[in-house]
Amino acid sequence: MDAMLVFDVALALALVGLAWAVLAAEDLFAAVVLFIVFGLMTALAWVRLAAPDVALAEAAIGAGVTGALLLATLRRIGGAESAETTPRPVLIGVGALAAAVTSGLGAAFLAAPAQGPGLEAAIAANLAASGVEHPVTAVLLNYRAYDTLMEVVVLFAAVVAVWSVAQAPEPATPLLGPLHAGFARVALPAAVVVGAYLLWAGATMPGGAFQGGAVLGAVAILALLARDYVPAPAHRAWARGAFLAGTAVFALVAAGVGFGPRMAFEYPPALAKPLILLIEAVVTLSIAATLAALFFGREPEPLGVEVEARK
Amino acid sequence: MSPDLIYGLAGLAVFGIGFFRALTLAAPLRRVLALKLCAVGASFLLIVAAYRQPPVTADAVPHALVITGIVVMVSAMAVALALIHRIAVLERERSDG
Amino acid sequence: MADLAGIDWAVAAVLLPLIGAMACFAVPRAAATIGLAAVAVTGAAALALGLQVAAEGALTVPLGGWGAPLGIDLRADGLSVVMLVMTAGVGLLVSLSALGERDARRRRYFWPLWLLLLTGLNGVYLSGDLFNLYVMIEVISIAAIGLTVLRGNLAALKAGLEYLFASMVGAILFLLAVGLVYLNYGRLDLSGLAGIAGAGDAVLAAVLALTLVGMALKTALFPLHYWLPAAHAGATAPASALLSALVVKASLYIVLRLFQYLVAPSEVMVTLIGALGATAMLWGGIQALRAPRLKLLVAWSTVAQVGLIFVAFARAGADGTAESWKAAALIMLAHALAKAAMFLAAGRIKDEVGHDEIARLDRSPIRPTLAQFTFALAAISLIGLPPTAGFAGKWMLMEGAIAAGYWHWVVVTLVGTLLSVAVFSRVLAGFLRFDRVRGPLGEHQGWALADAPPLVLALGALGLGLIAVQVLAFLEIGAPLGGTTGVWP
Amino acid sequence: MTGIEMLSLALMALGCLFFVAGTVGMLRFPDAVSRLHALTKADGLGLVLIAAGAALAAGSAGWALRLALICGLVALAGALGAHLIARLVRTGGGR
Repeated sequence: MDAMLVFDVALALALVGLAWAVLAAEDLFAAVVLFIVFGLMTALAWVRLAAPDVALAEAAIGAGVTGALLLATLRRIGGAESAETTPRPVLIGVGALAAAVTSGLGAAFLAAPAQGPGLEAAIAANLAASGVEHPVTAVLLNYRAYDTLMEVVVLFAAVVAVWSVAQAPEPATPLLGPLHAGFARVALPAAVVVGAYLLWAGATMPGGAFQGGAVLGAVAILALLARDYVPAPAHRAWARGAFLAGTAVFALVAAGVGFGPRMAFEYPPALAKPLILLIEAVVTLSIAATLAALFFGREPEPLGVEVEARK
Repeated sequence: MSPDLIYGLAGLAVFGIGFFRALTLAAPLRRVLALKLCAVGASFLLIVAAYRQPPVTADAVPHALVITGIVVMVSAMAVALALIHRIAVLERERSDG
Repeated sequence: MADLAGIDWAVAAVLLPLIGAMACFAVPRAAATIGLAAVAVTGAAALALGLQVAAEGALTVPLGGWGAPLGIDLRADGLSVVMLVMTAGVGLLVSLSALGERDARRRRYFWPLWLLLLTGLNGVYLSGDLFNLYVMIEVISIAAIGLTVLRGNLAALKAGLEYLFASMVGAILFLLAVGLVYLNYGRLDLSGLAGIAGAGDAVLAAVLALTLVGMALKTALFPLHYWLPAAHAGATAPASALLSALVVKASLYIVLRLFQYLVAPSEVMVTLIGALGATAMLWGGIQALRAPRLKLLVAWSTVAQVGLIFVAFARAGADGTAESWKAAALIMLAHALAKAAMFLAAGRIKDEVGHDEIARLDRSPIRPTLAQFTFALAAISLIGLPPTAGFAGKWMLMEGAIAAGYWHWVVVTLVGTLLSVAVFSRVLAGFLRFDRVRGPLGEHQGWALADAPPLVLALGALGLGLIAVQVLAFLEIGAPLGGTTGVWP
Repeated sequence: MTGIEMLSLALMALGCLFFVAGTVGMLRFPDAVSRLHALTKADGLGLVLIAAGAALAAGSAGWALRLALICGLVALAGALGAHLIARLVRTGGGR
């Protein structure tokens, strides 16, 4: 076990060092690349902390999709930065504040009971009634399904907000070359399989709608990059439907089961598993579509042309 | 010494670095990065709260909470990045005349 | 429990606006019709829930049938219902005034964003779980930022980005608080935590401090108010009304709930909150006095009013928190109505006159008289003259402070009141000096149908003062801090 | 420790060695193209060795198949990434 502790300490130090390096990097591109590395290292740390589901989600969404979003924005704004620098007294003051807050939190953390109380007993006792065998999936889609519905709503709200920030059409970017197109042709189907597998695996082992959705979202981002798919104004209705499907099915099922003696979100025992799988499948597709739309960053329509004409 | 202690402290340190930089960096894209690091650091606290010494399985509730947190964070970041992009476009238009 | 009609009104109050938001987004052409209908139906659900609570007392809905701490409970008591009904009423009137929007893009996105905001607000008011509160405030903040930048110009976008950053920091601090709670108690349901937590707990103090700072960022308590004036002044009129009247209240409500459930704040913390509130009142008042534009003045007045609400929290010290929250809730209610009316009226004045520079308002030949009258009515409530709801709240604040012997809060409140008199006199003087420029008679209409929603809101703020006793009695239904008979009769 | 376990451990250790060599190469080599050369060659082999070791340790055909799929995808993605970077270097956009 000691060897693993050495590894843990090294990884923990690497995390702290990387976090500092991300924010101290001169070049923004380098900062984003370091940030993606940081995300993957975080995922590794979470595997060590027996949280493989979260590690998958962090690697796929926290590092992968977020990294793609950051790089796309970096290219769009051309790396322009404000040249403002923070005056030294402010730097010292904020540094002292951050140090005080962090050490206060550290003291609170050290004083907290190690391996303290939790809900694992309650989860285990009710797992049979939840309809799925994997505890994290049971929490996400049954015990705390209300939170998960609202989390999908947050994604939906983000698309509405991003679309509402009207944007001019982007300057055309050069294609990435023949190798990229060839790669996309092989990788797309493979990644679709991986995404579907993660979704399917979620009922019994680490994986699930969010991880699967993120991989499928990455597929869509890849397709956008390779110009295998070009969003057109005519596709708007479909896109809207894809964003909404997850929230709509989830909300309707949640409310639909809530009549008579049952509460909202209280699936009938016999139907629990099929209903959860249905919700997960649709939510996966919605997450994929939403993440791709967030990457694309604007509504595919001639709204930008209007903006151009107005000035 | 156990993994939860090591990573808990590392997570708090990451939070501190992110917090400090989020309040002192001027470039918006860097502030987004700092805030994401801050959130990752805060998530460590929940992951550590779920950790149990190996033969015992970990508590799944904080895991689900952190997955939710990751999705919420990517949404907020996407909105921030869209705003940053739009601001850059408008500023370029203004300086071009 | 599912009630007689088989409909769970608490769940309906959250899911109806969500379904409305989806419908608005799916069918942009009919967004306004669907949106208005959804707001109205949501309001009906809130009223039905209110009747149920009035009849049966506070109710708990264990979602999924699991029950806390494994599942999430919705909880509706007097305070939740008052907030829900306030949100529905203000929301409906603001929605009516948003029907006049002519810009296609703004019209298309206003409705889904506003209904998502309503989903989040109702979710916060009904939530009985710490982490669920976190998710709900994120729904609120993303929708609110969408509304802030809806105008689409550079100033609004920059203000929106600053707001988003403040809001993200606030959310992360709240997430840390959630982590600390789970680390120590292994559960997140408010009612369960109320039993576990000891009073002198250092962890709880840290949790409370983190939440307080996080929520102060989101609600713009001095000195964390820096983002608010630009964001609220730069948005379109209906969006400003929603942001100032409703969004700010959600974070205040969370602070209030934590005081109720987790731990009563210590004397030091209460004094600190009051001191920050007092500074906010003074600073907001001074900045409002200096504001060149009408909407900016109204936005700064929100900073001052948030300060007043925090002073109300603090008015009777740590011993008096069992009473103080009701004064705070009443001022929140009064501010919601009056500020929505004021922002809408300011928007109407700007539309009619063509600008909102305070110094030049008296030189306009066009006089939107009804909007000016509405503005004056709202100002009376915000200043706190009888018989408005603002008066009832301030009266309760000062009575409590006097009863507890805390004369400094009385002095602070009076100074703040004088400042707001000065602030609004600046504007009202401009309205009254109408002989500076006289336009040809009949050229200005003086009123329009769009003046009706703000006028109703302002009259509501007036009328609410008359039923303040009933509102206070309702607030006590199922209140965790206990409904001891207080200074108010 | 059985023979298979020892073999799997040895394969993984060897793989780690290649990763270290690749990383040292990336840090020490003078220009972008030779760094790329060090990374892609050494890390590709390192990954295959570690995956082989893991497949032995997992001891089931299903998991071996999954690991093979991972190797294949990483090889593809690595080739593409190296190609893009090399192209960037040649067209003069390299940093």
